[in-house]
Amino acid sequence: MAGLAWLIPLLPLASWLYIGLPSHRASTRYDRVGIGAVGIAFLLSLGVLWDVIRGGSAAASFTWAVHGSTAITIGYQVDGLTAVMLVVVTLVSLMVQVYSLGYMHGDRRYKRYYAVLSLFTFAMLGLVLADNLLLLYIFWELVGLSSYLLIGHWFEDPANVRAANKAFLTTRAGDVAMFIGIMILFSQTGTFAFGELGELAQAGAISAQALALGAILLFAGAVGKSAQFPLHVWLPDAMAGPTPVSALIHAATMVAAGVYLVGRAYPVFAASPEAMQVVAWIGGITAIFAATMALVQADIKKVLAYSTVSQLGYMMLGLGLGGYTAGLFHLITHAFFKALLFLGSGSVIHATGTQDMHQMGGLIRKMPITGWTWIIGSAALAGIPPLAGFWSKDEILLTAYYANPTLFWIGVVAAAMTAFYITRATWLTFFGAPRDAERYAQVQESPRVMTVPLVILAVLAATVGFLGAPPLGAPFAQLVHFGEVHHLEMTSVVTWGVTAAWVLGVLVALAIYAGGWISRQRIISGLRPVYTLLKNRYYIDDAYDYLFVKGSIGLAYVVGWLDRVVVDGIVNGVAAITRWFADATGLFDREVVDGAVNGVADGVSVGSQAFRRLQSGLVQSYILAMAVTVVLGLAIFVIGG
Amino acid sequence: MVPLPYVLGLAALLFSLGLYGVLTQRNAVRILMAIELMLNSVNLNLVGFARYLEPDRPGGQLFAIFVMTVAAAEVAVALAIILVIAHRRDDVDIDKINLLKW
Amino acid sequence: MSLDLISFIVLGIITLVSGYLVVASANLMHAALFLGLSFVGVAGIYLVLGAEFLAAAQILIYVGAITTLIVFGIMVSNLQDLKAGGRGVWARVVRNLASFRRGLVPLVAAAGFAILMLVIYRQSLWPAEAPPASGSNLATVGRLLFTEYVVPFEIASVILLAAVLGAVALSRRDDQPPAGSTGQAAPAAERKEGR
Amino acid sequence: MAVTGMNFTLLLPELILVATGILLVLLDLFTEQKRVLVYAGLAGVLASLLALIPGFGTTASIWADMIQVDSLAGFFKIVFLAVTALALLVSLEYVERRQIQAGEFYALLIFATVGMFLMASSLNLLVIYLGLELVAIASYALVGLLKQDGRSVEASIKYLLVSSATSAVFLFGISLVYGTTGSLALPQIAQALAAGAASQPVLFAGMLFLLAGLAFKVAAFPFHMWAPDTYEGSPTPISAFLITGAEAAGFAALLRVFLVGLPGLADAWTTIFAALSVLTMTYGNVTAISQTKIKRLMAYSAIAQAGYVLVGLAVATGQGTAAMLYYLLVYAFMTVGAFAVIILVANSGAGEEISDFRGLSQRSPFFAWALVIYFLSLIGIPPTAGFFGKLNLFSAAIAADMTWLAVVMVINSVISAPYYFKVIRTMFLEEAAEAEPVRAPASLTWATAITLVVTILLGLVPDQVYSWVRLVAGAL
Repeated sequence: MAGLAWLIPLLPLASWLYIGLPSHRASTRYDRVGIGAVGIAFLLSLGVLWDVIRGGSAAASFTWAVHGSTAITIGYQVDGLTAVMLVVVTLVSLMVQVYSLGYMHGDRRYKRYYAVLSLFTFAMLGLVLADNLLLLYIFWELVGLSSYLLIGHWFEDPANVRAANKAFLTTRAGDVAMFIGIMILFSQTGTFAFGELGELAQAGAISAQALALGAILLFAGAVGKSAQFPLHVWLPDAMAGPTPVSALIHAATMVAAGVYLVGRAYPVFAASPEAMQVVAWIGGITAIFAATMALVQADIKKVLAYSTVSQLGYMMLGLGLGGYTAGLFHLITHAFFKALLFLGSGSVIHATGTQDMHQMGGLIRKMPITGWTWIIGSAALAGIPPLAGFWSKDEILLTAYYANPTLFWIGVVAAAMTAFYITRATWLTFFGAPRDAERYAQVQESPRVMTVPLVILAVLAATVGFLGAPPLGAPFAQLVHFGEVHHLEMTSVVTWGVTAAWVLGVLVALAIYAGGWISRQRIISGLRPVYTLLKNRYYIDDAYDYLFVKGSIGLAYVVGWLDRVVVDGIVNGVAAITRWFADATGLFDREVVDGAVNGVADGVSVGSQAFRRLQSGLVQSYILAMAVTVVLGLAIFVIGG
Repeated sequence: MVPLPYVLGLAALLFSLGLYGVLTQRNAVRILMAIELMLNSVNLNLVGFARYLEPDRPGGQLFAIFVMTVAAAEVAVALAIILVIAHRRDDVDIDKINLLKW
Repeated sequence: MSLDLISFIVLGIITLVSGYLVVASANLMHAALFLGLSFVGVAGIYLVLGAEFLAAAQILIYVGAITTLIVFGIMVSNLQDLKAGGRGVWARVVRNLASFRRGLVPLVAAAGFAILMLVIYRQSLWPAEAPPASGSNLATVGRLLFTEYVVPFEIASVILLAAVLGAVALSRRDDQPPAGSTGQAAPAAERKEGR
Repeated sequence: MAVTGMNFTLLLPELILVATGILLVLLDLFTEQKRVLVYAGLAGVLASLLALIPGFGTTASIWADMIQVDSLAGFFKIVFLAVTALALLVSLEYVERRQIQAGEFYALLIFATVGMFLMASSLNLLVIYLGLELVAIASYALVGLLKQDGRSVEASIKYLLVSSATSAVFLFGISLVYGTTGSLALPQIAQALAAGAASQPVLFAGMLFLLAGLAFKVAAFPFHMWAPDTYEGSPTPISAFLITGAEAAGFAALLRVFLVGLPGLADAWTTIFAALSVLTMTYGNVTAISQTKIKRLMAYSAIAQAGYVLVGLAVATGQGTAAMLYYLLVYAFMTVGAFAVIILVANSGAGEEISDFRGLSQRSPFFAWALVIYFLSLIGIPPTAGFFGKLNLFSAAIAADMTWLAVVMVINSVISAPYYFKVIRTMFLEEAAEAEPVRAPASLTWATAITLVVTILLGLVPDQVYSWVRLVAGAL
């Protein structure tokens, strides 16, 4: 079965060609083609995984081009990591495509949407299967291109086109560095293949500087793709795309490609302590930095976007500190629960027509399936045992505890924030009173095609963590490991630290947002029946009436004041600090990162305008430029001897 | 016999005269004439060299013949284009021919 | 000073002065005639250098064909010279120098070219004596043209064919000029007739 | 006195082309169906291609050493014939729509091809010069054939004036080289250089002028300024033809003159070529960013691409030459392909602004995606052919210890991405003014399909072709 792995990406490719290329009649069967292709691919992937678990593997390559004395080969390889990734990618893609049947129903560019989804799936699968850097780079660019097309899917709004451009150009900046890194490694070793590169790097055949430089430049590509600090700016904007796309590309697969790259090229990184340090610190900084920003978002997708950035940071943190299995395991679990959360948010957005959580609330009553699957997903994200996120995050923090205490504590704080913001989002969306009655009235549960994927993903988010659970022998680690399978002893510091983090986060969030429970509207509506009763039953109760009415208003007033000053005060106090931090970082984003990007772009375009003006249209100026050049050349020669 | 550097010097002067004309004249026809001056200077070079290098198999002279032929062909096409321009407008001021720029 | 040298100097001066007048004369037709004179001067120099065949070709092709073609072109298209006024060479030179594009920079480029080439020639070694030529130049060149240089000769014929084709294609009036062009062409024609 | 090496068989490809050209002129007189001319032209190109077979693998100097038959010539002839065939294909519809005089148009196109042949297949400066002029004279007319359009005529006169002036400089260079080495044949020139002529200062001047003349042909900075105007003004198929064919011919001549004739001065010219290369690619890419017309954008893109190819001359190694050849081959196909799409859009009634490509992805997905692939190839994104072209040049630069040049190349390919993507964005993310699907004539579809297949194949299986160009470069 593993020998058939090369077939897996070809199915979505065929689907893309079928849907995308000819301008054939308006039929709506495209969706079935796409779903069918990825469905078969998923089954094949399961077979491959089964094969690999039983000890199978496959690799094949052929010579692509002979280059002087070195031959460039391309091919595919199937090992544990590949097999798992194949299953994850095809499964999430399948879920998203099914889900899109409902979500994108009636879209103007429905056909194109499915075409590009197929293209993306093909590219992502190719990326996973590639056995060398060059081939990986090809698919790397291709996923970038399809992401670009999907973010800009609704290009009627110029903001979406801007977001698409921003995503493309920002990641491209990383890609350039990555390409140079690939070339450095290539010029040092004469090969692109991961296997040979890894062996040569481990054997010390590459000079330390070149290795560190190559690995760090390679990592720069991952920084762009995985939205790591400081190239994370594109991912929140990328939420402009359709939500299922966000689930597939900007949560589960493409953004994880950076992590996958580090995992795939791990022997190279592991041979360079400097590069590992860079990976770890970038990951740690990103994890906490993005988490703080997630605290204050009102847009439900933005919360998830920053959360994704933060979680990707976790993975990098794990990898950089030597926790190969831990980092990649978090990649897998995160793919499931974050895809679930995104699809859940999509379901909510689909139902309410807004992304602003302050206009939601209480939705769980109307959308029970969406609500409960969301809760499972958010619990997994928060790291509540025994759900998926708990096991993988635990592993990472355990690694960090032994390797780098500073980063460990950063990780713990970020974990607390994670629990806080996801609880907040959950509360604002699904609990409490509906804040926009008009919307709430129209809300209904999403159709079956949308809820079934949610349920499937929820089951996975709940259970997939056991694959990495030490008590069960951590089967994942048996499959995906670097060097020997090694096991870190659990210590009480980590156990308690992690537990305290999520408990604290959830409780604080509940304390603040469940504070809305005793907010003004709640009391008015709670007391109004009594008031009505009294008014109708006892004519004499004008006094009470007055008292209650005035009293309730007065009480409401007091409570309102309390709400505003005290509760809000606490909230604001906490929020102000985080917001200040977020603002400061946001400012950094806008002014420094964007500024630098724009500055370069502006510089180039000013130069472009200036150069353009040289072309005056006057033919003699052209001849003059040539004559002056030639005469100058002569003069230099004569003067220089 | 004329010393070779004299011939070369004359050719260089003639060439720079032609170049100056090409760079400064506004009338397309006159630019064309200046180009012919440059080509003549090249031919002077070639003939001069041929005389000193290989008087019995003067490759330079033959080259010069071909330069003349090509020049004639070029002038024919150039005048045809200039006529088309002159037909559209009164003059062939090269400064006014600048629709294409930037 | 040998007779050769004297004739070379005289012919050189004729060539240069008439070459200068091609650039500087006020009247386009005069410029064309000076061009012819310059060509004749060059033909004379060819004779001095013992290139009889080339001298004949120069007269035939350059003076006979090219200059005539240019003069004919000027007359047919009724081209006027662009130099407004034409009050003396120096006035124009001064005015031209004031313009950047047509002023000092081209002058420096052109003069720089000549000066640098002369410097380079001085630094190089040249044969002092020309080997004596044997036999008739006319016969040598004629024979070479049809033996060793037969391929270039044929290529030249293709070039001429292409040039004729091109010139014909460009100057042939279309029977039905497309609608867009008449609007622009008509006023020009009217202006010409009015003059 | 007989001519040594009279060999008609090896000259047959050229002879067939000349005959085809004349035949086209005659045919034009007798038929109203101008399509016939294209078919006849294609037949002639095919015949010429077949006539190349006897000369394959042989190296011979024929016709008194005026014509050189070797694998380099063979390689370039195949490129030129491919470009000509594609140019004929994409012209078919264009010429009919714009009422261009078909007989002259096609005949001149064939004659220009003959000129390119001569530039690539001679070791004699005289023949190289004549080839260059044949290309030039045919091109002046071709560029100006859209007579009702003022821009076409303007492009023509500008091209002519700049080209003639440069020709004069080139000739001046030839005369100086001839004067110092006593020969017009490149091998003899190289011998004279090796024997000590290289120390003559005047030879350096000659080299500089030769370089200027040919740098003009390949539109290298600052000899490029004619190119955007000419390519914008000419009939679009001619832009494609000149941008690929004439430029490749210029590079063929550069390779012959500098690698065969002037290796003795390599120290000087490699430096110059490296500088030209950097300036050319940077200028082309930066200026392309602010263009709004598609043909002008392609012109600046062509300038930038010429800059990449010059890297091969700057390193002056066999590997560099092979990389150049590969790139030129790839470049010819992807560029003609891109122009086929441009012609399609222009023929569909829209103009030649970039904004006219709006919504092409809906109006004609096949052509839109084809253009995407050509552009990805031009940027150098794998797995397209352009990637391998760039990779070859890149490794040639690294192998020659010119890493800085390689880095400049990579940076440039980054700068180039935005302007290609501007077009892609226009096609995919902007709504078309009219939703009407674009009707594509068969000739354009064929041209696009062929170039597309080659662009992808040369990226997927570059090896056979690359080992071939290695061989060709070795024969130089």
